[in-house]
Amino acid sequence: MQLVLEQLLNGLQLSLTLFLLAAGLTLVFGIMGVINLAHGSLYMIGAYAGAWAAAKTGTFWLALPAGLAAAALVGAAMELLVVRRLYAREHLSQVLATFGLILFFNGFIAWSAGRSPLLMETPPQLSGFVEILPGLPYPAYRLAMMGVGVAVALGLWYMISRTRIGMLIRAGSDKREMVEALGVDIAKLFTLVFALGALLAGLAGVMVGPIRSVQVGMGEQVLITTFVVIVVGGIGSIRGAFAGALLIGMCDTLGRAFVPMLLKSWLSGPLADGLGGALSSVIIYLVMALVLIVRPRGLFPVSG
Amino acid sequence: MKLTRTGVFTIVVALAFLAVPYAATLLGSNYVITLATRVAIYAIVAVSLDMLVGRSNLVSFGHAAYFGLGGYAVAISAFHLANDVPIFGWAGTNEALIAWPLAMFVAGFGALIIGALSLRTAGVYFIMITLAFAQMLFFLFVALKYYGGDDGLSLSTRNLFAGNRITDARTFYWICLAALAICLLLSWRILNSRFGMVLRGAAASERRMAALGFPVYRYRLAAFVIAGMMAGLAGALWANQNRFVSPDMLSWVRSGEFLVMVIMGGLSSLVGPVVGAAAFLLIESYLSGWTEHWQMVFGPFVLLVAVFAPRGLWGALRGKGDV
Amino acid sequence: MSAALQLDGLCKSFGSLRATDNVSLRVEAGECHAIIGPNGAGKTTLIGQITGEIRPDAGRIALLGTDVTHWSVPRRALSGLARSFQITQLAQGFSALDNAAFAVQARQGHSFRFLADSRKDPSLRKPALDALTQVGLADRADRLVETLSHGERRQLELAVALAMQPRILLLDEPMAGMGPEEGERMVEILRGIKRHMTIVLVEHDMDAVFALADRVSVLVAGAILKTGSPADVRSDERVRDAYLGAGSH
Amino acid sequence: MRLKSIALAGAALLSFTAAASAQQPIKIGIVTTLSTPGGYLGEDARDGILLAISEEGGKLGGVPVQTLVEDDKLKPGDAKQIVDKWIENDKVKLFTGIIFSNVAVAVVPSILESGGIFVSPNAGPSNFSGKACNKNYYVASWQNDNLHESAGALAKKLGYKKMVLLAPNYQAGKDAITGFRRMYGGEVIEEIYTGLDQTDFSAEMARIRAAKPDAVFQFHPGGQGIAFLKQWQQAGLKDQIPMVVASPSLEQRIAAAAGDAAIGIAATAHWNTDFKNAENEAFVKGFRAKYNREPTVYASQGYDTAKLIGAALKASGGKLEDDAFRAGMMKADVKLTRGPFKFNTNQHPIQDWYEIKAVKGSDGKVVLETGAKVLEQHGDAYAKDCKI
Repeated sequence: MQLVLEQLLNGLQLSLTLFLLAAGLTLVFGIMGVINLAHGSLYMIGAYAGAWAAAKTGTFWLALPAGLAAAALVGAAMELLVVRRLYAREHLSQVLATFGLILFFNGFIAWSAGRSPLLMETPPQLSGFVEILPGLPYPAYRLAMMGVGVAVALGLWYMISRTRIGMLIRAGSDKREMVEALGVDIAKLFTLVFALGALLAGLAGVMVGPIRSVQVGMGEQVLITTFVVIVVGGIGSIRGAFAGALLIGMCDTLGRAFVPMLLKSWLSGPLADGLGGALSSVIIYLVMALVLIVRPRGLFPVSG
Repeated sequence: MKLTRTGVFTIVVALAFLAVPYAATLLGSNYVITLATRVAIYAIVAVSLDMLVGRSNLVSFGHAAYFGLGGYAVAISAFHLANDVPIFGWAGTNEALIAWPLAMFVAGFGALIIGALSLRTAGVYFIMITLAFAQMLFFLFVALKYYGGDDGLSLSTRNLFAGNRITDARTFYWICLAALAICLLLSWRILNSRFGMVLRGAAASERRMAALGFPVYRYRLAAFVIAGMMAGLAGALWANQNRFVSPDMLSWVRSGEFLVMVIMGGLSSLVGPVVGAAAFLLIESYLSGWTEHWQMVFGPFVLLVAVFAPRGLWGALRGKGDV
Repeated sequence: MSAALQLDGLCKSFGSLRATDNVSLRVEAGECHAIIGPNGAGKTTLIGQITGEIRPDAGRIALLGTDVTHWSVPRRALSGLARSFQITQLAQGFSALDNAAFAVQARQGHSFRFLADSRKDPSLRKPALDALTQVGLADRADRLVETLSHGERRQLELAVALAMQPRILLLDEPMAGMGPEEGERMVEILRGIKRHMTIVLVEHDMDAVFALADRVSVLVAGAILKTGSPADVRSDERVRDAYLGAGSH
Repeated sequence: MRLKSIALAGAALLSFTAAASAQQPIKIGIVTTLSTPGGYLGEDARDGILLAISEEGGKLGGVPVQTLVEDDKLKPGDAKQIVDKWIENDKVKLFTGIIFSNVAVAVVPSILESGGIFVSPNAGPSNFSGKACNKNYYVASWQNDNLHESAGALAKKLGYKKMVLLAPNYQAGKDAITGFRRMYGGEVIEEIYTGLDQTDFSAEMARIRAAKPDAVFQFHPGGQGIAFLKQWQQAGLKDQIPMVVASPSLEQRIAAAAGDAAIGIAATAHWNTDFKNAENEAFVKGFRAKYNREPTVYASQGYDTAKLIGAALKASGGKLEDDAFRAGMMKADVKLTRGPFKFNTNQHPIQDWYEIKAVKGSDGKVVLETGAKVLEQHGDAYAKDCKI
C-alpha cells in the first residue's frame, strides 16, 4: 500500500515536470500556430546555463535565475530571428526550420561547453527528506519540484483566465485582427509568449539539473514525450497539457512500477522482466493511440 | 515537343545517374558507386514521402518506420534462413524477388495500421501522431532481443536476385537505379490517375472532395500504404547494401532527415525529391568529413532552406509553372 | 410520393447557443425552395446538417425518402445531393475543367484506378466540359482556377455541382460577392437549371430569391418562422419585422 | 571533391619531408562517435589515440602515420558509409575508433572483407569474440562481458547475497545482466529493465526499496548513469543499499558530473587515473597538459590502442599485409597504461580488473580511487569457440 502511494507520488512528480515542458510548447502552438521542435533545446540551454552558473557561484539559487534568463533570452532571439518568419507558413516549414535549430544547438553546446555531462548538485536546503506519512519519507527536492509545477499551473491558469495578456492569448491565433484592433502590438505579444514558453522550458531544465544528466542531446530525450503529452491533451490547450501530463506521467510511472509485477504473476521471471520492460517503454504511445481513437483532437480539443 | 527547363534538368539528372559507373572507372574508386547507390535508395524514400507530404498534404513525421520495417523484413528472413528456421516453412526467403515484395508487404501492412489510426487526425496532430507511432516501433525493435535489439541484425550475404548474386557494386547499383526508375514512373502514373487526382484534389480542398462524394480517408489511407510500401522497398535495398539493419533505421531523426530531403529538393515535383536526397547525402557527408562540429553548419543550412527556399533546390532550378 | 428533402425536428446547439431549433422542412421534388434569414439565423449550421458536415443533436434528415441522418458527407453526395459553397471551395492548382472532372469522376464510382492518365479519359472530360458549357465557362476550361475572376469562380462552383448530375442541388449563397451584372447572369443560369432539378437555395439577395423560388422558408434565430409562396412571405408582418424590416437589402 | 578530413599531425608532416626514407605514412581511419550524448566517449578515445601519435612525433612504432577522423553520429549506417569511403577512396587498411557495439557489429564485416584490420578501442561485442572471431580483428579494451563479470566478482567478494539488477532494455543491458550473473552466483531478487531514453528512475527505486536487497547492480552508461546516481542519492538509498557498477557507469566524467552522488559507489575497471606505473603517469600528465581535462578510461583505451598498433607496426616495419603485423600485435610487446596485458587466442584482452571507489578528494571534488584486484589476468568465456 505504501509502495502504491509512493509510486503515485513519483508519477505525480514526473507529470508536473512534463507539464512545465508541455505548457510552453502548447502555449506557443495555441497562440502562434507554430510547432517548435527546438523546445527541447531550450530545456537543454536552461540546464546548461544553470549548471554553468552553479559551478561559477556555487549555489543553486543563482543557477535558477541564470537558467531562466538564458532560456528566455534565447527563446526571444529565436522568435525574432527565425520563428517570426514562420507564422504564415505551413507546419512543414516550421518542423524543418526547428529541426535545423536542434542540430545547431546540439552542435553549439558540444563546441562551446564540451561534450562532458556537467555537474549540478541538489541545493543543500532541499537535499533531505520529508516524511509525508509515517514511514514514508520523500525527497524534499522532488517535493519542491512538485510545488513549482503546481505553482506554475496555477500561475498560468490565473494569467490566462484573469489577465489582459491571458485574454489575448485566449483569443487565439486565428483572431489576430481582433487582437490587433484592440491596439495590441501583436509582434511584441508573440515575442513575449514565445519567451515565456522558453522560460518554462528553461525552468524545467534547471530543475531537473540536480536529478538528471546535464548533457548534449538531453532535450530530445524529453521532446517526444512532451509531444505525446500535448497531443493527448489537445494541442494549444493549457488545461489539456495539464491533463495530458498527468495521464502520461502516471501511466509511464505506474507502468514501470507495476506492469512487470503483474506480468510476473502469470509468467516466468526473466520473461516477465523482459516483456515488462518492453511494454512499459511503449505504454505512453499506446495510451496516446487509445486517446486519439476516441478523441482525435485530444482530451481538450481547441476549436479553430 | 518543346523542351521545358524541367525537361532539361530531368535529363541532366538521369544522365548523371547513368554516368556513375563510368565515373567510377575513371576515378578508379568504387566509392562513387556506393554513394550513388545510397542516393538512389534514399531517393526512393524521398519520392514516396513526397507522395504524402507534397502531393497529399499529409506531413508524415514517421516515414522512417516503413523504411525500417522493410529492412527488418529482409534481415529477419535472412536471419531465420541462416539459423535454419525459414519463417514460412520454405527456404526461398533469400531470393530478392520473394524477400523484397515481402518487405513491401510488411511495410505496407504497418502503414495500413498506423495510417488507419493517424489519418483520423489532421494537421499538426497528424505530424505528431505519425512521429509517436514510429517512435513506438523504434522502441519495440530496440527491445526485441531475439533480433538483436539495439545492436541490430547482420545479413551474412546479400539476397540473390532471380538466383544471381548481386554482391558486385555495379550490379547492385543498376538494380537500385532500376527500382528508383520504377518508383518514379509509378508515382508519376499514380499521381495523374483518377486515384492521384482525388489525392491531389483533397490536398487542395478536402471539403470539396468530400462534398463531391469522395470518402477522402480511404484514398489517403491507400496513398499512405503505397508510400509505406515504397519506403519498405528502399529499406530492403538499404539492408542489402549495408547487409545490416538496426533500430536506428526507424529513429525519428531519420524521419526528420527524410523530410529535409524532400523539402530541400522541392515538394510536389517528380525529380525534386531525387535531387534532394542527393544533395542531402553529399552535403551531410562532406560537412561531417570537414568538421566534427558539422551540426553547427548543417543545422543553419537546413534552417535557411526552410525559411528562404520553401520550393527547394529543384524549385529554384526549374522554370515557374512547370510541373 | 416522398419529398426530395425532409427535415424533422432538427436541433443543434453550440454551448448555450441554439443554432438550430426544432427545424422541420419539406422540399418537394422539382421545386426551388429558398431559405432566407438574417445573419446569424443559423443558415450555415442548417446547411451543414443537410450535407452531413454537422451532426444534429436531435431530429431526422431524409433525402428522397431515405433516412440519411447518420450518413457521411460523401455518402449523401453519392446518393444525389450536390452543393455549392458560399466561399468557393475549388481545387487550386487545377484547371476549371479538372475541377468539373472531379465531380464526374465521383459520380462514376470509386476512383481506385492507379495507372491510366485521367486527364486523357474522354468519359471524364466530355461530361465535365458539358457542365462548363451549361454555365457558360466552356472557353475557360483550361484556365487554372486561381486565374479566374470572382464571378467565373462562382459559375464554376455551380458547374462542379451540376457535373455531379444531382437529384437535389443545395446552393449556398450563389450570388455572394457578385456585382449586379454578374448576379443577373447567375440568375439566368439558375432559371435554366431550375426547370429540371430540385433546388434548395440559401440566399441573401432578395431579388434573386423572389425571381427564382417557388416557395420560401424564413429562418430566424434557428427556427422556421414561416414557409410559403414568395408573395405570402413578402406580405407577412412577422417576416417584415424580423427580417426585411431590419432591412439588409 | 574529396569528402574527408585529414587530421594530419604537424609533426608527421615534418618528419615526412625531413626523413631520408620517404616512407608513405600509414593511414589510420578513426571512425568514432562525436555527436549525440555518447559523443564524449568518442572524443576521449580519439584524443587518446592522437596523443600517443603526437608524443611520437607523428609516428607509431617509428612508422609515420596519418589519421582520418570522422563522426559516426552513433548511426551504424553512417559509420559504414564513412568506412566504405575510406576503403575505396583513401585505400585505408587500418581502422579504429568505434565506441559502440551496434556500430561495430555493422561496420567490422566491411572492414575485414576489404582485407582491412580493425583494432577496437572500446566496443567488444560477443558477436566477434567467439565463433566469428577473425585474425584481423583485435580488441584492445575488453570483451563486453568482462565489465559485468568483474562487477559480479566484486559483488561476490563483498559478500552480497540478495541483489536487484537493473539495466536498460536493450542488447548491451541484457548482456550486462548475463555477464554479472556469471560471476556473482548469489540470489537475484529481481531484474529490472529500464527504457532506452529513460531519465527518471523514481518508479524503479521505489521497487528496489520495497525489495530490500543487500545491494544493487546497475548498468547505465553515460547520462543515464549520472541521472541514476543523482536520483539514487536523492531517494536516500545511497546510505541504505550499497551499489556495485561496472566501469561505463562510473568513469571519470560520470563521477565529475554526479558529484557527491557518486561517493561510496563500488565499481570495477581495468584502468584508473591513479595507476602507479610510469606509462600511466606519463599518459595522465600528457593528456591533462594537451587537452586540459581529466582523462577517462576511454582515453586510456585509445592511448593503449595506439600503443598496441605502434608495437605491431614496429614489428612489421610498417607493413600491414605482412604476418609480421599480426605477430607484433599478438606479442603486444609494449607497456600499457593499465599494466599487464596480453591478447587471448580470440585476440581479446587478458588483463587485471580492480575495484574502484569514488571518494572525496582533497580539493572537495570526487576522485576515483583504485582498490584491490578483483580478477587476475581475466580473459573471456568466448575464446574457446574461436579458431584462428
